[in-house]
Amino acid sequence: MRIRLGAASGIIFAAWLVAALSSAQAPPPEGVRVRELGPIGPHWVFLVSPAGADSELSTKIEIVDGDSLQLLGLLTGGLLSTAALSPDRKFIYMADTFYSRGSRGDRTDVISIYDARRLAPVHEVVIPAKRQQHIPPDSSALTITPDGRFLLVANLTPATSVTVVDVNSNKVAGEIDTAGCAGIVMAGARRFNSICGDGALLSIRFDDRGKAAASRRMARPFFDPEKDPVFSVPAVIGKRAYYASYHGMVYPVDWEADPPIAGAPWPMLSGEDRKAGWRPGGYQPLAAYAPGKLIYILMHQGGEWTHKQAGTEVWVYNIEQRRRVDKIVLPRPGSEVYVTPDRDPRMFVVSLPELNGPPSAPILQSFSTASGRYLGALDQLPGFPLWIFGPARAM
Amino acid sequence: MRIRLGAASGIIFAAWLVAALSSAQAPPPEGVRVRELGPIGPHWVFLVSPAGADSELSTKIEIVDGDSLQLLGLLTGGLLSTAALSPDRKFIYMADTFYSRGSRGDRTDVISIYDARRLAPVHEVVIPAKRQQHIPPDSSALTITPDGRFLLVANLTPATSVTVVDVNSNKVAGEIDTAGCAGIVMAGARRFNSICGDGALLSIRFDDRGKAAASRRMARPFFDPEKDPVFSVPAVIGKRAYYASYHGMVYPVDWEADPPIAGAPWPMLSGEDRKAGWRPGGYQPLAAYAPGKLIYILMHQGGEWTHKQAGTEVWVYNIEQRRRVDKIVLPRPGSEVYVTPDRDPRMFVVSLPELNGPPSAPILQSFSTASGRYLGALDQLPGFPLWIFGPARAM
Amino acid sequence: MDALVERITRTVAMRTSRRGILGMLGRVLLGAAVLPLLPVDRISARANAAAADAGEGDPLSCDYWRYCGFDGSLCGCCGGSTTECPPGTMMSPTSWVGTCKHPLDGKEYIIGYRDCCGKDNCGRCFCQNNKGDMPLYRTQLDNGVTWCFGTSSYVVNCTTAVKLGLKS
Amino acid sequence: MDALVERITRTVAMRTSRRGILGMLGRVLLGAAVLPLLPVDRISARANAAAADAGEGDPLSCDYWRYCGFDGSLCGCCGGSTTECPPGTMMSPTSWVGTCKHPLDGKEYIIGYRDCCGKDNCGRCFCQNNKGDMPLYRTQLDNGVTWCFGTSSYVVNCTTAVKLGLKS
Repeated sequence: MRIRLGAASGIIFAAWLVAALSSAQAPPPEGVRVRELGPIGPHWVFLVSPAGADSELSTKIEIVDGDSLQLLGLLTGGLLSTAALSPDRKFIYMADTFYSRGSRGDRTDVISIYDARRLAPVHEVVIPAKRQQHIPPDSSALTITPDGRFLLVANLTPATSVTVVDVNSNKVAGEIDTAGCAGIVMAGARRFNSICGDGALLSIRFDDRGKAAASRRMARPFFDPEKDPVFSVPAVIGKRAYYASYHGMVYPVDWEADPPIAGAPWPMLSGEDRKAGWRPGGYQPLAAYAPGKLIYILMHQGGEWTHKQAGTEVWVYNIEQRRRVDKIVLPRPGSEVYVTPDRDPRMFVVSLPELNGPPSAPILQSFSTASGRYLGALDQLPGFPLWIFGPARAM
Repeated sequence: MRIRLGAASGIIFAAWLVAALSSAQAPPPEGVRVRELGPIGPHWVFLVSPAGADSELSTKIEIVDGDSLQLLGLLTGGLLSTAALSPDRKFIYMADTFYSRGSRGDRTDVISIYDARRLAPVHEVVIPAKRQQHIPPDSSALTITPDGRFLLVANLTPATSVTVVDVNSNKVAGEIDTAGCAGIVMAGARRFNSICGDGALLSIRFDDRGKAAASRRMARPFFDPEKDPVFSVPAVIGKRAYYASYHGMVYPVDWEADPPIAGAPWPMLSGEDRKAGWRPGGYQPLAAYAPGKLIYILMHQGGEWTHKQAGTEVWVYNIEQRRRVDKIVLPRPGSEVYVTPDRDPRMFVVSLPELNGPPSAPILQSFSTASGRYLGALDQLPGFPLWIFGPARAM
Repeated sequence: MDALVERITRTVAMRTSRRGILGMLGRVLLGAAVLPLLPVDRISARANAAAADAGEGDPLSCDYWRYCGFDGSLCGCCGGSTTECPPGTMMSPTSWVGTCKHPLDGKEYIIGYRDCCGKDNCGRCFCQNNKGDMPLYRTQLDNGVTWCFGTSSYVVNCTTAVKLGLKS
Repeated sequence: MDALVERITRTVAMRTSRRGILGMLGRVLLGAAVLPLLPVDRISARANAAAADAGEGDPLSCDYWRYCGFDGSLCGCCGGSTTECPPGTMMSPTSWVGTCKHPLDGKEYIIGYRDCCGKDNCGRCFCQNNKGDMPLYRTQLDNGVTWCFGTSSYVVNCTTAVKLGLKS
């Protein structure tokens, strides 16, 4: 009772305070305001920093104009949040987890919906409190349907499932069991694929009530997780998806077939590359540039199980010619690579401090993909950004 | 309704999961357990890190055995939390602020009561959501009465008041208006003093219902805030309190008088010291060692308004002789100093990274107060500890 | 409420700092009408900010003249500017104040350090200068206070430095 | 529940890694009785931990043999030890697993990396080795998963490295 009264009088007091202090301090002669953003540009990138050095309670989404290399603003969420953009770029979605007492107490999972210009929360959908907690975050943990109607949220308990959120009604529509398979990568208007532990893909169609309508599994695995695991998230180009593996193979998959059909794998590494110890690695080692039929991959020299090591170079492959067409040497080794989808694309690479090196702040490096030229960097990135994303398609 | 059902089935599932996964993973042959602590030792210190480089949502209390210089454990709380020990050392209190959505949403302020051996929460008292938010934290924002019955919590809205929490019943007893004066420093069983803006002290007696019973203000200021402001928290030794000032004066106050009576100020700096630019500074520049009638103060060379600059030396004064009796040169400049209250005291100094220097982690340095000898350090302190405290008296 | 108003009034009455900071502030108050703080005309705000910065040094440097009493992350590095909060934060109507000398006209200005609240700290361009900083018993001068009074969250994202007026 | 059990069983059935990690784990499972994990006799736990570490290297170094698949803060730097959680945290009954070679007997051991949950990250002695680390489709081998299943908070304070058994 005390507290209720306190809260109520607090509101009155706060209102009074604003008035009192506004007058007490006087409106300054200068124009002061809260900035708003323009529409999301083709070279804007979103950096997701799920945890800082000191706390893991507050994920940051850093919005950067990749042309001016300026930080435009932040969204700050909860524990190991993920994010996605609405296809019309008007909203930014975050999947958040909060505990009522910071690191303990009651857990609440929500989809927080932000207006992309004001970066202010406009809606919230409470979802079942079992969303997947994973470092690094990636695009396969929160995905939006191409029409922008449904958000798909990955759950891990450690059983896997997907919560379907209807963004029209801001309600949870349903939950889809993914039979132990992991990740959500869209393969149609109401269809996504997940990778299973044996190396097969599971294709799930769902309906507008958020229920699984059909579920088909590849007859045979498209890669052998025992011999050559693939990185989780493929580069999707046209009707195909391309997975990169720890040992430097590309595994193409006919993505539109249901279930998907494995293509013929091909190597990224020559015998000489292999001898020199070149290998893909990083937290987000693979990027696609669909208009050019190109994939970009972070490469380093190292032994087995160095699949999270930062790349010193980015190698570029034409997926139709199945050959390397370019190589960009990075000024500073990078852990994540992203290429914008527009006709004048930029390549962005996040460099994290070395694990056992001197402390330093992460930086975002920008490159012209046409020339491979280094265009500059944004330094002092907050936290440890482990994932870059941007508008899915050029608009 | 969906969510309620989800939460309920979640609990059942969690219980099942523990059983299932315990058997699935097998109890390891090694003894695994969660550690418990022994009783709080005379050289234990508590470091309060209100904010890290990346987030301010999660204050850390780092518990360190000052003899072995080992981190014994952590408490992690909310936004700019403060802390206090029960006089019997059985409980650790934190005053926490949480928002329902991390950095926004509904605010809840609580006293979190932890068992000092298990570092586990045992009680919680929700308090009015207006506790003072200040960096650095210090002992004057959360204070316990000498009998351990009442916790006093500083509020700032920006009007000042004190919430009185009865630790016997775990309830809020009342609220005391401090008439614009700030800070809570105990001066009796049910009496505390606050400093007012004009440099006078306000003495407040309160009753067991948490109501102010009497309030008396010094007739005249004991220092002139316009000419020589004092640091907020005095060194209390016997019946007197000693305030240190920006310009290096000591202002003694007869603490047990009600209202307190100003003593005769005396300088810490000789003419030569002053010429060389010596000046007190830091986040916690002053420590007391009551058994020896000594105060310890962090000193640096710098100009006016360098009162938060780290000290390169600790100067030690005998407050009865009013003269410097020792000088300890710090291996690394320090921002906070604390001396244990036992008969074999240690001096602890926290060194933070330099503001514009190369990034590094804070360290805790330990010294013998008898010899001034450097005994070692604990490195890699989590976050940015801005306040050290320990058991108030030797037991 | 009456007691509260009286208390604030009393606090204001004590503000006669030797540097004239709050004496001046009092004068600014008296001269100012009670206007809504937001929204301001956006185009003119931009123009103002640009004009105000001309020849005054680099607002992204901690040495910039307005930051003499600063403590926090510069909003200019966080999606705002010296006088603007980043998108999605709330500019506090309250602030601590400092008195800083303009590098060109040599005059002393009262600067209000307004926190932008409601998002976790930006962490970039951390800057701490302590000119005029006083302990909590001089609340209005304490740069360690979270100055988010009047907003709905006391989590500080970054801090601005707004000219409040000339020190007489 | 049946569907769930079936799903877990299916996942376990797939675990026949070329390094034998999970094949081995299967064997460990079969041989083990279902015992409560806590409390363990404390004195013997200490004794065990001390004996286990004798001559095996420095458990506070990221190079320590058990940490070949480690990812996180070493609990030994945070108030716990290689097999003990710091006070006030909860040891997860679940973990990702790795296979590490003992430096003295040259044998391969299955190691369970059990997270200590419920307090914000300790941040000291961060260590990442990725031997055997696989993406999420091999959940049990993914060191990026928050392995706090079965505890009441998914906030990780630090990580232990518990011997689960010998790889045959």
